[in-house]
Amino acid sequence: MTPTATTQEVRGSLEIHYEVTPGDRPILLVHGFASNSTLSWVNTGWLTAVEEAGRGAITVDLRGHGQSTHLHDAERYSPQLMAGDLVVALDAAGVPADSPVDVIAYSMGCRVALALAEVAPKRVRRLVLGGVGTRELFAEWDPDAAEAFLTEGTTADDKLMQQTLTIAMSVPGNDPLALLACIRGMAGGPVTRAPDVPTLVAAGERDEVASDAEELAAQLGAEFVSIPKRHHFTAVSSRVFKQAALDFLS
Amino acid sequence: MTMTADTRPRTPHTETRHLSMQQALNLALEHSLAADDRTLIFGEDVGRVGGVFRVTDGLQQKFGAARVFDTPLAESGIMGMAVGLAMAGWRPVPELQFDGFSYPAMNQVISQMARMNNRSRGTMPMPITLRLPSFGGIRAPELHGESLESLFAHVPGLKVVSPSTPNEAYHLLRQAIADPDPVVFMEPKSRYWQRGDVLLPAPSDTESDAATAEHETTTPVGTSNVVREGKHATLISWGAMVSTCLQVAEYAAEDGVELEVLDLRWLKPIDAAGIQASVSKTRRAIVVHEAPLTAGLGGEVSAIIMERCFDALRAPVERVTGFDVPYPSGALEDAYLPNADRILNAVQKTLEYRRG
Amino acid sequence: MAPWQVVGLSRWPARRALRTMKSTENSTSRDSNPPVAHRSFIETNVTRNTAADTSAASAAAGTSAPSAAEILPELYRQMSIARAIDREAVNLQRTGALPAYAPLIGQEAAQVGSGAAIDKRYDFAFPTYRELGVAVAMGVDLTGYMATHLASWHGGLYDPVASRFAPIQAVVAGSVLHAMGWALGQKLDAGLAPVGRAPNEASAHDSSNPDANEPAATEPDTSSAPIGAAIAYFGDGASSQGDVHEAMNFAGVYTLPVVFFCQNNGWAISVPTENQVAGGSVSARAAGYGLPSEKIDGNDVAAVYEATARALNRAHSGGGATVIEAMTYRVGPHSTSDDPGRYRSLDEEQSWRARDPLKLCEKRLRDEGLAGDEFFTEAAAHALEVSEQVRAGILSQVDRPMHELFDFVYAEPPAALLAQRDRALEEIS
Amino acid sequence: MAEISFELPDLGEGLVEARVLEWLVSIGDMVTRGEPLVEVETTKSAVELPSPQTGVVVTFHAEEDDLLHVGDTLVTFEVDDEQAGIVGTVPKAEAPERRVRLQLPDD
Repeated sequence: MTPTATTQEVRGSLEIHYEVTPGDRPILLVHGFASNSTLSWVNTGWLTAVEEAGRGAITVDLRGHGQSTHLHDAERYSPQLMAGDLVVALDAAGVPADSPVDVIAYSMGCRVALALAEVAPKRVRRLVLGGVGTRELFAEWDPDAAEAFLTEGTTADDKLMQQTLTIAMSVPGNDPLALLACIRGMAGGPVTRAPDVPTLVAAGERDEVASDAEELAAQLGAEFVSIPKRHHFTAVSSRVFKQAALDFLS
Repeated sequence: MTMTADTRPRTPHTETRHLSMQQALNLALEHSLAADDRTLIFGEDVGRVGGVFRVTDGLQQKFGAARVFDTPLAESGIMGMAVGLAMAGWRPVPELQFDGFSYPAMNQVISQMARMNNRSRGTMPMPITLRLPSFGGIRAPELHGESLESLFAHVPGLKVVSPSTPNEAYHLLRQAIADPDPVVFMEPKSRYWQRGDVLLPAPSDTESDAATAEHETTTPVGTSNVVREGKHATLISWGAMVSTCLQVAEYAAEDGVELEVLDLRWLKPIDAAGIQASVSKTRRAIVVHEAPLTAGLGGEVSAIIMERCFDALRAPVERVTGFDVPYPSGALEDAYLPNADRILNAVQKTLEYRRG
Repeated sequence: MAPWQVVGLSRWPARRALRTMKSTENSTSRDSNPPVAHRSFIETNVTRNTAADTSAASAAAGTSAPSAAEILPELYRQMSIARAIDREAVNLQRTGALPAYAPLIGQEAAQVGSGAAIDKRYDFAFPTYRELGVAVAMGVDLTGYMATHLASWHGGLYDPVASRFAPIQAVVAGSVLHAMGWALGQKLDAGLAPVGRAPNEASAHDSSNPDANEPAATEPDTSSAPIGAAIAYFGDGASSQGDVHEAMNFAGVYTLPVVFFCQNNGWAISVPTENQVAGGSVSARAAGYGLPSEKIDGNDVAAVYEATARALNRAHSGGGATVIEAMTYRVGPHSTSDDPGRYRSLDEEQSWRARDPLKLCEKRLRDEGLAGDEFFTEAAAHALEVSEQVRAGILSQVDRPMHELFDFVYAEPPAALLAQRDRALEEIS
Repeated sequence: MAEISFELPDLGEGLVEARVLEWLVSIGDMVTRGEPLVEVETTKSAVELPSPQTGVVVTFHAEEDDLLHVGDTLVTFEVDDEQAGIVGTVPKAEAPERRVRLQLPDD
């Protein structure tokens, strides 16, 4: 079944895959590291929930992920570059430049969403950031250890990194070289500037990656909701997260 | 609805199970498939999903898709294929999903299946059992509640039978399948879920034809069954109407009137002797059927009674039937179907009748 | 225990669950007289949206029928209404108000698209029991239509002649031969013989002339009104019936103005199309009868509308019959008491949700700027309102009086039947 | 009424087990086939599973946080299997009401 609106927006040798679910005031959904639209937004029941709320949806596979091009050079990965991809996808999906969209992002996707609010503030109405804290994970990782693990499988001392990379490699279609380039390219200073759009931060109660999500919310002047009993990988599909996000955006 | 257990002498059986008619039919089909590997079951939705009434449930899984299989949606095709299979030495048990769907198959049923043995001078018998969910009572769409016994009974070469209880359903279906001639097996769909005691032959018998052959001697084709003894009048019916008549007999007993209830079972050949025996005793007769009055089987039964019991009769035969109208939609079913009051009225007419 | 085949979740293609209309609580005010829910809606709305008459006849009279693009918003509204009423009927069955119901969900485009192309001044539709969408598009009284599912009257309680929509047909392929016969009736009214070169000329069978039996194309007479066309609805299951083959052959021999519209929805209760249609295509068989055919995407309402209009125009101008096979999918069960879990996978059902006819139409409307958010919100609200009117109409239906058992059996009932009726009424009261 | 049970389905990519995160319906709910039923966590991600059956939920064979292997029984539905041939309704087995009385003749 081909999605209804695959497009190839060629930026250099880069193709960004996006899909549109028709509906009122479509919501832009941005997945996280080593994931893709299907894994993050379909299998978790998000598309069903968005439709139940009578809204449309636009899902984008970030560069290096899913069905978009798997670039291997690190300097082509940064929150701003990926935010540019989102703008291209919004235009291709026919979203008028003067009607801002609500955005829901998860984990690494949040940094892209924040960059979008910075790069193209007029395109963003409201922001929901899930599974993210003040810590910038990639900056804490030793890229060479990551490379060693990904290419030769040598165990890394950073257990959280190893666990994340193990899961990353179990997702079919993921390309280790692209993920490595993404880690290197995205590693950068933590984002502190508050977006001038209403924002909600949400994180699983047991999410180590986003353990200080509440503090991030404070820094951004955003609302905060904690998702009970969930950690980084299980918070995505939680009904509490969906309800909070969709209420915040309605 | 109280069901009296079958009182007739049965073949020596080893097991009684309390089953619904649908389950009894399912078991009869299973035992028939096991007893003779030339037996086939086919029709619309009978294989994979076990039939829209679940009568063939599980049989394809047990016996495979070469013995139990679905057909395209074409009734004439199904019956014509059955004739061809029988000519090739198979024992087909086709299902036409609903009574009203048999009309497109009438050409194959009447001009082919019913006559092939005759046309071939006995060299090509038609051991086909046409299973047909029949009669009304389930508020179904049009042409899903027809009573066609008089159409089929009028055709030379066909045998027609209808079971009124789960036990009858088991034994009559086994008997129909074992019969070398084409049998139209009219299942009263409004009674599919009615439960009753079924007397099952010994498991070992199911593999051999013994069970069926032995069964043959006790209740040969064409024998009726007195399901309730009585003396003031006889209610004659078949299929779904038998339990209605039993209920009427219970009501009558409250007024001191003892009604005999005769289940015809076979509508071709009709048990004229059985009718004669009962009506000669009670000297009054009421025939009850769902089919419309005019040219319904009630006419045939009345003629038999007139011919054989003329002098014994103390009143004309009454017929309580459907009206001469197309079978109605659900909302008007209860007004159409013979009910207790209409039958009781007819009984009272026979009781009050004085010769002019 | 039925295995739950959800295979390869990550490749699970179910991207867009059906837009589920919220059916609001039953409106408290119960209309005393059942509203004629829908008829007026069509007349006002169709004319409001499109200046040109939607009838295909205007094609024959010079002004072309509106293109699909012109009435696409209207087609979307009608599909939303069909879906809303369909959902309401399923709810009514669940609550016991209807004995059973055969949902059309998934086939809205095939039905509304073809129904909208019908010109009620000249044409006539021959439905089965699942053509609610055609009834919506043709402005049939929907409360009267639903009466068949309420089991109050087999054929429905609408006026078939006025609606140009034959009584509901419970027999599979039961009305395909009727459509062919009705079409011959139109041809004869146009002064043409069934088989023949020119109007009224005796078709002497000249055996010496080799092509004598070649049925010459009757010269289309476009000066006067078009020849009315019949459209016969049937499914992939019904295509196995002998009637369908006979009807197509007759239509070929007589060059009749009939459209054989097959909704190939993939299933006949539990039997998939591959076990029903030898050769895999109903439309391919048309060639065997010398008829043109089209196999179209039955979920693209515009494509359905245009293909049906083409076929009706050909019929109107004397060009004869056409077979259309609209490929669609029966998303719901065969009827409310059927359990698809026994014969097909959830994966297959959900994969078709990505081809939802309303979603596809919405996407095109938005992409071409033909409709925006307020249109869709209004369309959903209006669909809900119509479905609630139909619901109220159904719930206020009173059972047919007993004498109606007898009233319509004959046009001129014999005395014996009237006597039988009188006795029965007396005995029952 | 019949009970139909379903196992934890094959979740693809060789996944053999999952942990129940949250039931999205409660016992006694009438659920339609395709509606969200339960959230489970695999080693890879959280997944929302649709109901494979229309019917009333009668038993959860796993509580939240329980670990299940593919093929373990997960849920049981109660389904009205006394289907009246797809298109009708099962008649209620109650005795027909009666108004007419009988009177035996005196002779």
